[in-house]
Amino acid sequence: MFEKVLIANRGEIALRIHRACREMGIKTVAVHSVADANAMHVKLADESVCIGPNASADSYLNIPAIITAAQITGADAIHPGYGFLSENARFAEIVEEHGIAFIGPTAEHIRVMGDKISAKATVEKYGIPVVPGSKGEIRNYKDAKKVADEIGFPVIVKAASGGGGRGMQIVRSADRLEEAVNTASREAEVSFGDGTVYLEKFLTLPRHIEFQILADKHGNVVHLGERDCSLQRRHQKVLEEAPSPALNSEMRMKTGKVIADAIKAIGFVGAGTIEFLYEEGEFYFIEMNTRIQVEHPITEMITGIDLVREQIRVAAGQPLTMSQEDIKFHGHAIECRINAEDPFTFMPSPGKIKTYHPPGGLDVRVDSALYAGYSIPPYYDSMIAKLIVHGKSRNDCLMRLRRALEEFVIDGVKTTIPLHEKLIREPDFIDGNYDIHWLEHYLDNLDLDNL
Amino acid sequence: MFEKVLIANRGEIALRIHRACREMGIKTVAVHSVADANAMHVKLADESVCIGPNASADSYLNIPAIITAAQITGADAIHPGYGFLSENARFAEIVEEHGIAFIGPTAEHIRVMGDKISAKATVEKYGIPVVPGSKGEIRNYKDAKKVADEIGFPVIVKAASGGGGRGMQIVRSADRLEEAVNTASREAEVSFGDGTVYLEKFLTLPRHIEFQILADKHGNVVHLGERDCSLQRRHQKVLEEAPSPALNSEMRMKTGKVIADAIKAIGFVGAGTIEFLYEEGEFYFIEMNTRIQVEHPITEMITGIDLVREQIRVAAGQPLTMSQEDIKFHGHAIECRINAEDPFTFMPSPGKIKTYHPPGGLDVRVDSALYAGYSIPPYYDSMIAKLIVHGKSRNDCLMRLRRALEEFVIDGVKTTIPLHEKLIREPDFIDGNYDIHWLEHYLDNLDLDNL
Amino acid sequence: MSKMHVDQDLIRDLAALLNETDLTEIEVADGDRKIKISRKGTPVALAAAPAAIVPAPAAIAVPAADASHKNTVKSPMVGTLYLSSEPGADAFIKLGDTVTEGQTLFIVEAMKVMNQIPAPKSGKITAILVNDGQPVEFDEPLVVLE
Amino acid sequence: MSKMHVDQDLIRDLAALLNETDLTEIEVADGDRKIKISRKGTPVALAAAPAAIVPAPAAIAVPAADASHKNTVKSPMVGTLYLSSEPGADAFIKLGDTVTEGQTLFIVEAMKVMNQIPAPKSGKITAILVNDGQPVEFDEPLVVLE
Repeated sequence: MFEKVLIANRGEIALRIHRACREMGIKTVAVHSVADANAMHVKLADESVCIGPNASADSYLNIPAIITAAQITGADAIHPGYGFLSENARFAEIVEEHGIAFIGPTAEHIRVMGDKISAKATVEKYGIPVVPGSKGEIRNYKDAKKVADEIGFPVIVKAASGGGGRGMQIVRSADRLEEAVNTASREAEVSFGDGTVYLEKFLTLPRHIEFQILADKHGNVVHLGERDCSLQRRHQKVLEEAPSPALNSEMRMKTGKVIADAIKAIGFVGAGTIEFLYEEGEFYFIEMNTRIQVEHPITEMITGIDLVREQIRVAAGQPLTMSQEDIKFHGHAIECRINAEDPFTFMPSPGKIKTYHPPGGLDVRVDSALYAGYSIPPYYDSMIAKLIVHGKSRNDCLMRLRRALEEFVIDGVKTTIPLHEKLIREPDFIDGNYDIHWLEHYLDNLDLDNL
Repeated sequence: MFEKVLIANRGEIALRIHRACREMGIKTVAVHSVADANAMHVKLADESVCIGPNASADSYLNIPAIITAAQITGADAIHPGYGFLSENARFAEIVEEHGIAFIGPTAEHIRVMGDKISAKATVEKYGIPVVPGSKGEIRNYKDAKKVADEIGFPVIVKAASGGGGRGMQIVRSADRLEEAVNTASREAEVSFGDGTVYLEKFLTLPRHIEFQILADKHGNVVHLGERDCSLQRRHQKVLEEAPSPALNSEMRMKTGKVIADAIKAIGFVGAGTIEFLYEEGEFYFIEMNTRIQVEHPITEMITGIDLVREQIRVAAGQPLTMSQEDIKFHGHAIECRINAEDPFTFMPSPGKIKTYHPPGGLDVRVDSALYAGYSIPPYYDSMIAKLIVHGKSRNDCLMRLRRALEEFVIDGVKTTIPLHEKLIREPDFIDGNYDIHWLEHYLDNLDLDNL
Repeated sequence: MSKMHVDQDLIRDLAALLNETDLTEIEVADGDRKIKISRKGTPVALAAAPAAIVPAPAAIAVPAADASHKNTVKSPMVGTLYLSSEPGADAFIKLGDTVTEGQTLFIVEAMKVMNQIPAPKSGKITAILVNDGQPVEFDEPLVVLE
Repeated sequence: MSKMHVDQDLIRDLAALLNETDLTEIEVADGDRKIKISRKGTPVALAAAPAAIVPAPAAIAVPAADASHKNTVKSPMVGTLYLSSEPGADAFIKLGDTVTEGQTLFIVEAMKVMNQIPAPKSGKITAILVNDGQPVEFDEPLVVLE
């Protein structure tokens, strides 16, 4: 096992990694920017090194400084957390080249999964469902019609060289297909100098459902069920739950097995997440994240498995502590991401924390690097705490979450706690009846003057 | 289900009860002394009523004031917590007489179990093992020899009218028995005017092991395994763990069944604890507590069952949410009682909390009514927080407990956190190798000048 | 870019208003224009309970005024307060009355027992802080006796 | 991105107004432009980090003295500091030396690259705060140059 792990991150995930190391008897090194000198994980770590100025580019993304810090402190492994350098294949390579273990997958796997096209091709090859569509270019209306009839309407016509929504046409019935193909192709020609278009199934109201996997170096792969992360604002997850209100046990185990088998075939090692859009009983691969995720605690709460611990063990060459049969799902868990923002306008609200009082009691977990007197710097992500609550049933979990939010005191900055308090009282949310557009639509229709 | 529960207690257990009610959609009434006007549960409860001055006798033990508070707020049930009026049969009776539900057993069961002699006779009748000895008085050496040979040495000769250690003789071998019976009888005659003595098995190094039970009004009784509370100072529990390092699964389930069957036969309803001394594979009944206990969270952590919720449900006539087969034990849990005391001299340390920062993260639970700025009043119990930690194994639990204690900040008063940090590093504790005398002996031998 | 428009006289007026009304903060907005001013007196800091832990609406609210008055007579028990011996009878006391030590001021009912609350000293009733039939807490101010 | 437009004169005016009116904070907004000024009196007790969260013994302790000195030259990177160009060679500088702008003071090795640390200005070395072969953090004070 590692003797000393350098934590190449900040905030709550740095603290999460520190805790996992501490509980495994591993020493920790906190590297930090000037602004983070008083951060909680810096205070708690065995050693700390200031690696650069406030800007992430010069500190948390500064590869030479991080490698040097590992060398002068004698760290034998680096945990990249999430964000920053966690999915930077070159960083993983450099770390390994310096004789330090990278707590994550190989650079090669990061690279393959980091590119959307190669990721899709790879997972499809091993049986993971992707969005159906034309195999490459559509040349004419006849081609398009054939594919559309196969996959069913609505479909979306996309420019091969496209982006930013241009050259895209949503087609809801056959009679509009020809016109749409022509329009999209013309737009693509004008915008990108390339009229090539292709066709994909269009998902109108999908959910975002992702599966957690763990894989060791000995060929063992398990899945830990799914998380439903459909509540998003501007592609940022706001609240996540596990299991998904939309899945039953049979679908979970069937899809989980397909995924675990694919991951084994691909040879991936570490903790990973396979993200899908889910609509009408079908999964469609979006991307794979090759790192620990923000919302990993809800999976920990329903499985009792410490994901960061397993991730560290696996990187050190140890086998997973469980097989698929050992994994049992208990109850329901929800995570609220608490940001230092106005809860309804989402204006950032950095500043000094006057009072910090997290809720306690049965089945309530708080992952946060806040403390009273801490100043939230304005240079980084606005997420300052995660409130994770477990219950025997989804309803028990909701009731517990309600009381935990009531008890949570963060004073001195604005936070999104009031948004969560409001959200969990919405009938659609209580019924589990939401998709990836629900939250945006809900926020658009909020009467801000009468909150 | 109840609409509104009056919480006839203070501190962390009042908050615990408030949380359980809140999570069940039940309104809460906090009753409090003048000193507790700013207590956390008073702030969080739906309503609060000041029932008397600082002295417990005039507030938390003031039955007319509590009943009146329930009447003027319209509470339909009273939860007594632990301590104070929780095992006062008369209080239970008065509550029921006023048409209010008492969240606990019947007055009759409280009364029977509140008297050591009737409790022992009752449980023995239904098959729970008690300390073996002479059935009543020993008249002469011959009688004594016969009983001693049956139960084996060491034995203890006790005065029937005795107390305070007088008229007690521990006998380790047969050749000293005659002299001891005579000495004890003479001492008893002199001290109590009654030379009657009896004989019991003497336990040299027992552990304190207790079983948690739950029983509803429909005849369903379950046991939730045991807690090991051997670490005591002056008969006060300091740290508890579940399961006991001394028990295996077979012994747990066998003894648990005997207890559950007895409780069913006795007709007890509610949450209860059967306390035993345990030595060399045998259990010896001490007493039964007919209320929720301080250390109930460790059982919650290994079973996933919310004991206070079940207790409230049962009092409202609802059936238990689980049967014996549903109860599975997961991992290991330890509770550290944190007192506002000097950690080694145990001098009380009431006062104002300057900083309060509880540890967070996976499998760490804090039950505490503290907050920064709160003044711990000098009138009540010194326990101010309970740190409860869970792990997959006892070792995982110990490692996690170590890091959680490191993170815990209570500033402004002295606390017993440093004692716990020291205790969990002791080889005997790490090995689970301790009995009810271990902690006293350990503390007696501490070099206070070199801590 | 155009200059920001700020009405400095308005700020002065608001500051005066802040004084006059003994407030600590005023925030006004008109369309997308906004002014907020504040004046902090003694920093309460965290000595008091965290402000954000909002006290639950106490069932029985203690009137802020007179509560700490040294001439206040407080309730010796929790219960229901009555101003007269029975419904329809005259109140034991009225504002401005002069009472003598030991004279009954109110009755507080607790557990069906009517408890007479006597005047702790002789004096004049300068304020009655409770209403007939109202629940009272222990230590709740009932009357000012000077 | 365009330059931020800040009306410094307006801030000065508001600051004067803050004094004049004895306020502690003024916030004004006009459209999406906003100015907020405040002046805090006595610092609040818990403003600093909780004392009881004891800082871990930092691997690389920053010398308390001189750390904030305006004439201090700080390390521009994390690495291992050397006083001379190679083992056994003379140190680049010694106490009391007068150096000229651009002259090498130390070498900091990071990822096998030797980085020369130049004097940011000419002056006299009045304190050397580091030892040969010592690891240094970003921003760690190395030398006082007056």
